[in-house]
Amino acid sequence: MSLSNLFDGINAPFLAAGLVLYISAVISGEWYFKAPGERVRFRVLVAAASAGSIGILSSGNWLLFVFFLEILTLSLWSMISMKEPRAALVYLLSQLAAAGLILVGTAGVYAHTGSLAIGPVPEPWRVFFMAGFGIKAAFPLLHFWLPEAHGKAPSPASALLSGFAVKTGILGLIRAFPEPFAPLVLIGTVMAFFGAFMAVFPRDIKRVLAYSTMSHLGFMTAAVGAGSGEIAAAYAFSHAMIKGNLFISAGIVEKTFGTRDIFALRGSGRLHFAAVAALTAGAFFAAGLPGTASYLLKNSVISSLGHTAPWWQPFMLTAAGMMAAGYLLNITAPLFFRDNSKNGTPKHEEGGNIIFAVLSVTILLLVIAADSFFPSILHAFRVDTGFTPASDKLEAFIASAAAGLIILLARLRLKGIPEQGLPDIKICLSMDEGPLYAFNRVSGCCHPGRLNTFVFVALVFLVLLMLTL
Amino acid sequence: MTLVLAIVVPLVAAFLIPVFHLARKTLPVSLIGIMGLISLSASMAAAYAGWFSPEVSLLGGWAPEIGIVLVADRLSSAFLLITGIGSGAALACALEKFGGGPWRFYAIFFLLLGSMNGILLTGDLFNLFVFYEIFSVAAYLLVAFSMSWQALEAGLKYLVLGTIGALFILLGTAFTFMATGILNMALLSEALVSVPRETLTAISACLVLGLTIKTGAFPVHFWLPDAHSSAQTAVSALLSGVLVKVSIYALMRVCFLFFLETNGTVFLAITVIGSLSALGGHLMALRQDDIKRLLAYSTVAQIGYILIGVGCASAAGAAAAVFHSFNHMLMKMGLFIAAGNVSDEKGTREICKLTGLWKEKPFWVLGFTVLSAAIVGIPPLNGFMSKWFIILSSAGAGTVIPALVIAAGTVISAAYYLRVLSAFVSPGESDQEDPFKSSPRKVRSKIVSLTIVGSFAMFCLALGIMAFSPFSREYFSSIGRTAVDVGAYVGLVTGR
Amino acid sequence: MSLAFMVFLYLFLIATALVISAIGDILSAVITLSVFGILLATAFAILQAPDVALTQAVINSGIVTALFLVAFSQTERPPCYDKEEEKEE
Amino acid sequence: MITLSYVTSVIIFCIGLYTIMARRNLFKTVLGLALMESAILLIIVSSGYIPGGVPPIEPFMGPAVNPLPHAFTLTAIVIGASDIALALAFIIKLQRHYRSVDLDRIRGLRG
Repeated sequence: MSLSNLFDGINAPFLAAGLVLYISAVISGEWYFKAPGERVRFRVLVAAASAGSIGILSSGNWLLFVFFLEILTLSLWSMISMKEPRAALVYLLSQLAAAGLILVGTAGVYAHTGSLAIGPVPEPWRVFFMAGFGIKAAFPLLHFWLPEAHGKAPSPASALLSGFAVKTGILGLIRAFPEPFAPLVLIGTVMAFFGAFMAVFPRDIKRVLAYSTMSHLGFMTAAVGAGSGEIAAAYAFSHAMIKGNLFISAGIVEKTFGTRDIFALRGSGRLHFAAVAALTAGAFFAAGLPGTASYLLKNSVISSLGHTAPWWQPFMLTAAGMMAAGYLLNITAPLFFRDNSKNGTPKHEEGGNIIFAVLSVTILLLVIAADSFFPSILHAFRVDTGFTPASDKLEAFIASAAAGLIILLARLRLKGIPEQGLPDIKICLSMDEGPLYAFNRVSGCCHPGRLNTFVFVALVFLVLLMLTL
Repeated sequence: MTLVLAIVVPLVAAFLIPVFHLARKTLPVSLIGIMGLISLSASMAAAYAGWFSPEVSLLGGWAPEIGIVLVADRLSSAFLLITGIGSGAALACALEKFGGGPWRFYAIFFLLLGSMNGILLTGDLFNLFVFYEIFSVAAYLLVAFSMSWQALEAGLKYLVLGTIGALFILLGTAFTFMATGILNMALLSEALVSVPRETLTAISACLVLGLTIKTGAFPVHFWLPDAHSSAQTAVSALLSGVLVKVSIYALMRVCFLFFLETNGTVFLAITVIGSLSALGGHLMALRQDDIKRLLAYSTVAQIGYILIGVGCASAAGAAAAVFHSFNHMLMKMGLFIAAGNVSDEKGTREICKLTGLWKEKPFWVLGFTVLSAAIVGIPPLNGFMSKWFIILSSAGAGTVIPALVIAAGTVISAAYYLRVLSAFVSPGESDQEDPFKSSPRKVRSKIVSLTIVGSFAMFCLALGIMAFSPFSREYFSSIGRTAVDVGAYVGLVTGR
Repeated sequence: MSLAFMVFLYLFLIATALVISAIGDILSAVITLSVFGILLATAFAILQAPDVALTQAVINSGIVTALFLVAFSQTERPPCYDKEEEKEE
Repeated sequence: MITLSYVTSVIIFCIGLYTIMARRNLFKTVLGLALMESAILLIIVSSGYIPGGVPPIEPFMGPAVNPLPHAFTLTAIVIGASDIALALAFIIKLQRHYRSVDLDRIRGLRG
């Protein structure tokens, strides 16, 4: 563990992102939490989380990496459980599983090479790192925890989760797979599209943002798989800024109007412009319109795939990028252009106007600054974006059209879908229904309390021992 | 001489207590405390002697081929330390809870202490069996000591299964003796090399089965949750923290000495047992409603971790197993003492009824939290480090599945310990009383138990940080090297 | 000692063991255990272990059987007597 | 003759094990334990047997059989008796609670 590790080309974007995010989380936490006890707890937890983050970035071996990852996990778990203990439990268990997998992989690497140093992972142990960091970075099917945790955490904690905690998975992937690695490209492509698709449906703003995070993580994973870790790191920085803003401003909206349901929020922009402005601005930058950093980076990711990639991979990534504009429009447009008079005006908190205005403008300025200076920041990180649209114009056009079509179709169907969006795979995890419950019923028979059975088991055990030894 | 004293002093104490009882009906607490201190310092002296200069004492001056040998090397010393600390803590808790009243309890306790030291120090296979039987009888009696029907049933089941285990150990000893004609473990480790394959199979199957039953690993674990959950608090802590470790020592000693060079499959079997045990223990703990039973199943799982370490058949694995044994002693004793005390005061052991404790007794809950975080394997604590060492040695031995089982176990154990903790911190139930609930007893403030829990929690934190320093890691790995170095042990005993 | 006698002895041992295992009445089983112990002691004596045979005869056939009988008599009492006993406790 | 002893003791051991597994009466369980223990004693004693040897008691009148098995058979007998005594004590106490010595009814602890 040495501080010199902090400032290499990969870590610097993460460090910068962490710095901004932790400061803004502390500031917004002061405003978000009303009870003094909660405020103190949040401050302490942010301190612990930032200590863990610094540790992650500066650690030179995998063991310390996992060690600090778990400290970060624990403090975030505690933050989430301030609001939703159940979602926090799912988060904690999934992250512990991830850490355990990475630990096993690390042990394997140590047995293989005799060193714990962070670096490329030899062949047989890659799967553990992929699974472990896959849970952290929410690979498809391993993402079960993400919508829950991001959607239900307090907003400052969501910002940290989406802005930094999931990025540690990307950081680990960059470190473990510095060379091009085709499966990651495949996973990243699927993930980007899947996340974007799932983000179209929910009415809960934070849930949309959660799936959007998954989609962006897909872009980063694809970049890692293509072997260009610098682009992934730069993407992570940009995305951390934008998501930090979006989640915090979603928190402002929630606090102001008492709801996150986009149906109930219709027309709220007219009532309270300052509260909604930050969200809209963030959405504008996240949508990846030409001229923003997101646009630049998405294209860099697509071009980094190179010409060897099968045709559908850039196609799907382009579509996912286009769909980002669609789902963000889904959650921002109704704020201004719809009238909600028939549902009555949403709850409107008086007296906080100035704070909201200052906060939102500050965040807005921060994002604009980050975005407009982005090319020079990239230069400072020694990243060569090498912007050359890899996919030809026709393919990009078809992809955009397909994305638009999907969004349109989804919009038409939106009314029939529950507030939380399409059903996800988290049912597998719940105790009340699902495999765990079934197992619970079966394991009840494992200890019958009958002495004869015990002796019989011992005898069977003896026979098995005799046969194997 | 120190080695003999470590066995004889507790036995003398066990004999003296009934004698004192004849003079006075209630023994003074200080008397038993002093006896305990003397006995523990005798075993610590043996541990000290064995750690810095491995020591052998030939009883009665007979040569090792004929007579009984007591040996103390670093492995024995480490386990002497574990049992010393653990039984000291249990004795303190028992003295605080019972006072000097139940003299039988203390007599059995000292008998147990003496026989444990005997198991840890003996170098003779049959002598091991004899001490093991004294130890087991004392353990059955301690389990059944409260004479409640749960305790009696658990004691009887423990007795029957334990006796079957002991019979298999005896059978293994008999086979060994028939095959080689010697009982000294050091000489046996040389003689068993030339024993035919089939005989060796029978010997190893009998010994492994017997010792596994005594250890309480998964397929034959049935007595363990019953006994650990039915006994009184101090006894549960003693059972889980100390007695299990003694069985693990016996398993380690026998397997490393006899089968390291002759029958490597034994270690594969131990790894399989350990993995099963870890998985089964955790999964069974997940569905428990009784807090002590949950902790008992958690012990089954932790035994699995230790056995995975033993099954690596390497110095690193043995060191990790010893380190985890030590950590588990600290963690599980603290957890049992904390859980026993809060459930005694609440008058119930059901987890869902143990609510509102964070308001009533924050220190107990805090201690429980730290210790359960340690046993789950949360980073700055010792559980994480010992788990990491076991995973590392398991991967080093070329098997990944045990390591994955440990990783899965972390997740499951986090789930069930969090359930307990969330019950503790949730607001207490309203004033309406459950008519079937036994009335909460008025209990004296348990300052000694609380101190023990607190210091164990501190110890967990300190060990977790210490494990990073190469200096302390060197100490631990020296235990492992001693455990697998059969040649040095043989040389020590025979004087060659 | 002739082999035939040994075979006879061992067959008888197995037979008593089977009786102990199979018989429904506990009292008969306990008494058979005593017989089994004596037979085993005889076998020990023939196997040139007179010291073991003595101990076996005294402990296994004598004390253990007596213990069994005591335990059996304790558990087979009329229920009214049992209730009184419990009140005392 | 030694082979004969071994075969006998294996059979008795199996009968004891079967008794423990198949019988529901607790007394039968303890009787099974006693049988198993006796079988092991028989194995140990016959392992020390030398055809034509004499008991290991002075003065020796020929080749003495190995005294070590006898020493530890004696110990094992005493240990087994103590185990059985303890088990019987538990049974008496348990019978007061359950009013039965039937193993199918004595299963309050399970799960």
